[in-house]
Amino acid sequence: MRLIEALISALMVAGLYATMSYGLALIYGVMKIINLANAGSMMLASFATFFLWQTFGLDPLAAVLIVAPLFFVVGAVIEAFLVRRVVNEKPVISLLLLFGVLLVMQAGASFFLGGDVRSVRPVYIQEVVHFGDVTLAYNRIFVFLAGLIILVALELFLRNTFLGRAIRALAQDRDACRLAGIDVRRVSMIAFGLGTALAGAAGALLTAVFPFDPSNPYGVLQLKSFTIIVLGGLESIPGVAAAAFVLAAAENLTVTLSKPQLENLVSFLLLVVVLVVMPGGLAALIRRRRIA
Amino acid sequence: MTRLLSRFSKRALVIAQIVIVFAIAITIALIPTIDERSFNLQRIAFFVLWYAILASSWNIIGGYAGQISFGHAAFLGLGAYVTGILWSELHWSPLVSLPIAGAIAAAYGVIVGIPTLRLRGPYFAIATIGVGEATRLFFVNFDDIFGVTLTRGVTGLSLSPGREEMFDPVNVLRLTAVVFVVVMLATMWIRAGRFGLGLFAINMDRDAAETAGVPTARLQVLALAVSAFFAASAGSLYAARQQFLDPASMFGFDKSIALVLMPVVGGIGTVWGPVFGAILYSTVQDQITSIVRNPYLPALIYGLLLIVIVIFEPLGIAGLLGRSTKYVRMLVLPRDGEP
Amino acid sequence: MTAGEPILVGRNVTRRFGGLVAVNSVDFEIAEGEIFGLIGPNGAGKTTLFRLLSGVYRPSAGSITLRGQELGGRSAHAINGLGIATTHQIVRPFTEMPVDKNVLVGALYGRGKLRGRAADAEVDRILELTELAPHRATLGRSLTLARRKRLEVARALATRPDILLLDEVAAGLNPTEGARMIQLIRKVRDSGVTIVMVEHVMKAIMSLSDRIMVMDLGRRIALGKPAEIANDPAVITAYLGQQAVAS
Amino acid sequence: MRRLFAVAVVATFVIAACGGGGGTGAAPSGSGGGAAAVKVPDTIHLGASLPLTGADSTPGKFMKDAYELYIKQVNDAGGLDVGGKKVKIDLKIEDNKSDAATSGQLIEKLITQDNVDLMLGGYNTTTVAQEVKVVNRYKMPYVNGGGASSSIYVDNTWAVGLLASIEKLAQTQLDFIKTQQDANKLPKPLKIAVAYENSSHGKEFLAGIQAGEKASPDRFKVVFNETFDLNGKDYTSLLNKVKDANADAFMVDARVNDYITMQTQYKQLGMYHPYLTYGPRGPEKAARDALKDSSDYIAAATWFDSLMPGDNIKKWLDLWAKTGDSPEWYAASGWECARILLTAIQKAQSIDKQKIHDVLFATTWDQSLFPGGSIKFGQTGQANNDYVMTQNTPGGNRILIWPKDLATGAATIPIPKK
Repeated sequence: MRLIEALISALMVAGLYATMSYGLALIYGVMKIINLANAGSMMLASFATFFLWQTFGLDPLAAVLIVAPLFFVVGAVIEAFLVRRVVNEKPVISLLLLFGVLLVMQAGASFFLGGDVRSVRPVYIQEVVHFGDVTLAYNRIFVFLAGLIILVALELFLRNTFLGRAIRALAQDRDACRLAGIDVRRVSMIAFGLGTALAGAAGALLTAVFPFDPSNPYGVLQLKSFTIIVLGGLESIPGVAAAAFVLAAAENLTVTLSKPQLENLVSFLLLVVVLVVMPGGLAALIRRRRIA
Repeated sequence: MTRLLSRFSKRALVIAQIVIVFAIAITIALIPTIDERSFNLQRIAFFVLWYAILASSWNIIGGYAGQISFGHAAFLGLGAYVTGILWSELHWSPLVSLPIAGAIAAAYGVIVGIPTLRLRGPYFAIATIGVGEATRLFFVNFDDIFGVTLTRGVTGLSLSPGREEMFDPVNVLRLTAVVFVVVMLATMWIRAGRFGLGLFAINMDRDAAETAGVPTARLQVLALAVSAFFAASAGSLYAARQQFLDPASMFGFDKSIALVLMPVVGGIGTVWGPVFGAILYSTVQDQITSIVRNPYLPALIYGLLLIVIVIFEPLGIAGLLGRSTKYVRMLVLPRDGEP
Repeated sequence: MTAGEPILVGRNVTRRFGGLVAVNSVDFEIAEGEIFGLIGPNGAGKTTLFRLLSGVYRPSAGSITLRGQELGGRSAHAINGLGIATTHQIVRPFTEMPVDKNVLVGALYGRGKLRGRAADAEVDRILELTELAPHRATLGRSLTLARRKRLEVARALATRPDILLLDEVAAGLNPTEGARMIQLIRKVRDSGVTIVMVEHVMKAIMSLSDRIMVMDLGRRIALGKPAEIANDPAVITAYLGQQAVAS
Repeated sequence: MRRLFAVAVVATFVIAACGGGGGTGAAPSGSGGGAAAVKVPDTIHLGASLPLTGADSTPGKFMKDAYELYIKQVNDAGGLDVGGKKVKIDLKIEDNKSDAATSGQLIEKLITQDNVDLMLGGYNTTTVAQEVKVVNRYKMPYVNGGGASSSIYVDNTWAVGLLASIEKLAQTQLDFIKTQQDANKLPKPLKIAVAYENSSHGKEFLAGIQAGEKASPDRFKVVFNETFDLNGKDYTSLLNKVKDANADAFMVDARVNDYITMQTQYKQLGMYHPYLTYGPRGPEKAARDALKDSSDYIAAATWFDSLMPGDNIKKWLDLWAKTGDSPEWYAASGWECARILLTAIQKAQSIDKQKIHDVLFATTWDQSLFPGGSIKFGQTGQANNDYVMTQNTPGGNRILIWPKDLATGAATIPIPKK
């Protein structure tokens, strides 16, 4: 019985894990850049949501609709003024640049807002619902549903809109797009903006479930999202969602079956193993099996 | 004619660098003898040398081979804990356990390096974050996993020095000066030699290096092992001086960040870059809180500095100095494959 | 040129990528000291065969042996250790390194296992041979295309190979540079190195090669002296299509 | 080139030898030490390293306010009379961001660069343990009210600590439970599930409970014990295991933030235990505001509580009310540290480190806010005062439930099942 409980609670947190990873997958797909500043955008979004909740009593789930567009602009600005200058340098250069942006975001938040722990307590924080003897809190269910809605919206956007198809084309072959007359700079900016907006959405959703401060839990969550995008491969958004569930399930099973303190140790080891064993992720593994 | 001149000036360059290294080490080693009460100067001098050792060791894999490691605190912490445990369990002096700690860390570098160094650029960097954090959590839970009481987990390992000479901070400072000289000579020797040239070739184009006969996998793993050895020696020195280790501090991600910042801000891939970065970092880290109350200012400064450097001057402080006179440039910005 | 002993032998060499058969059981024997040309229309499998020779790919079937020793599945530097050096179709100099250091990498890590003065002497010799001596201090990234191509050859030569694989080394060069490259290749061959070259520049391959192998759709359709190849109907069809032969 | 490096390496070991030779410099003994009788300066400089940011920022801020309030009170009254003259007190506080290694370096900087005369303590076991190492090396008297684990005071001579050990905290709670068992409000034997933070604090909490179990196996039976990471975010899986253990009592040792997260998820999972405690955590205002009624009936054992009787406590509460902060135990602990250190200076009539050290260990510090009204530092430097226990009551209040003579109301045990 305990296993079902663990898997259900994994499903709930997978919504959050997936949302924070879509942005990374999108940005890496299009610009072949690992956006280390993703954790910083999530953190700033959490603080923005906290501000909206504290002053206007706005519920975090509603705040997503304000925070996400705001961070689209933040992402676009970062791409236009910083990332664009180093995009054709060695990938390590852009990694260091975005690492600098992350440091500025974290230190800036602590410098101006102070480093202590905050938590948003939505009105339904204590409400629970029972399925048999599995109890589920409302806030976790809402975060999961929000994650699902974002998954569907993102998939529709990428499939059915011009911009979405341009982004997917750019992911396949940047030069071919340039030849086909796509304004690569504009689409890159939009892709980076969209990726940061997704990180913002995840940051807002996170406040409904966990307490936070400028460095916790964003560093750990960022590492988990690396595992997810590598595991899920970069081509398919549903692949990322599936990988998010796999990671959440692995963590919960570790805690249930063995010692709780080993949860993060397992996810970090998983990161290294996944990177080394299948650099292309599940999708590449499947493709490779078809070729050989 | 030019080749003769270049050979002569090259030799002079090498001698100049060696003399500078010894000058720094000897002056610092003699501080306690000159003024016994100069505890503050000794404290500052230790941390400058200590950070320089760490930054130079990171530079071997991050600067020369171009494989950026975000988890180098794993080797620093490993070195500290090996020295700490060998002292508290077997009463081996840090002087004895320093090379052992280095060897263990080098072995750990090989075990970790073989799978991860196959990865390219950003993927290697991410894998090292995973390795760094996994090592920290491994040491936090070490006692529980193996059912022993060696590291004492989050509480921290406290070393009672007793009458061991090597725990006297003055001796630690001198040992640090010696290790600093060894590390600087080693990095210069590597950079000027066959090993360094191979690493630079890998840094520039791994596939082209491979076809030119360079065993890229073996060289990278060796570079990581050497880098791990020196980083661990810094860990041993820290254990000898502070006599208290806790996983959060020794393996913390902020330490790994510092290890990336110093060489990049100082001048990645150059011999003196990491030293410049270490001097800047240790002074900002130590003195800034006396000027500005807010403790997050250093991190803010480093973040901004990193952005500015990556965009405007990829060779950091060394690059800036290099723009001055020709001789400074020769000293500070040697060509690849020269000290 | 008396044909020496066969040094590089291919027995029904095949390579598949999923369903596509890029190289379809090709046989060949390359003699020591020979210049062996490899030509064919685009998509004929020349590049794949070249990569099989340089060890980048492992044959799906058949075998390639160097003096009887199987080549398959070694790392590139191990292949270099056996005595096969290659240049890249798209030039890949070490951009931030000066020319002499680029060549020094080959000298230090090549089969010669040269050190110190001996390595420097070898570098000087090769720089003279490839007419790069005046540019020894220039960084890789600031060389002209022709000089970069010669740097590729120089770096490969520095590893003291028995066989030098040249991948379209004359491509993109103007006539004078092309002529100097042909002269260089001849000098290299005269120094005792077997040459295998893939080339589209007909003037280069026709004037240099002792023998030429022509491939089309992954198969070997002709092998012989340049003169024989030029009149071989199968070759003309492959290049110019059916109708030309009839008229 | 090779020869050059060989020569250089040989030279390295030469400097090591000559450097090493003169190595037996006198062990650093701080700027005071065995010098002639130390003259009394116009201003006495104190130093402290506190977690003003990071995980322990709340207790850090309270301690800073307590130190500064006491010192301000002394300075306003004209300062300390030491050696026949009135001396002002100055306190320099560094922020260690809740990091032990940083704190160790800041303490050393306060001693060697800022030349502080005496030292006030930090907060959290690991940080205090690191600070104690440094102050012992520099022979610097150090009074702390933030580290309770007995492991801090191993090989210690120069540091003293107000907080009794965590084993005693667990022991106090078990003594209270015995009275509830005798009044058959709790079953005998009591099945206990223990969740403890991954620190020495947590391990000693478990050790105290297990010692109690061994002492009276008929009364206590630990049916489940597991540790969890600090700054945890999701305890649902751990709590599900606790649910499986179906114990009568759930005893946790955690920091304030983890207590808030775990108790929220405890209620979300609809869990219930007749006896529930989070060790020293429970009545903190920040937690009560966040958890509201879901923190009712939680029992806690702390080193101090504002409900305790005593006129010096009343006086302190009035003074403390001016800061606008709630009277948490770490505020009282900070105040006591400053009071004891400054009174020691007055008693010793000097800032000579050895004299201050002797006074600190010799004196019984009465008029104390802590239970029993007085503090005596043991041979290792750690005090051994009793704990008081409180229980949260609905409406955000709480009552004192232990020791019996201080109780301000009857404990509601077992906790009502809502």
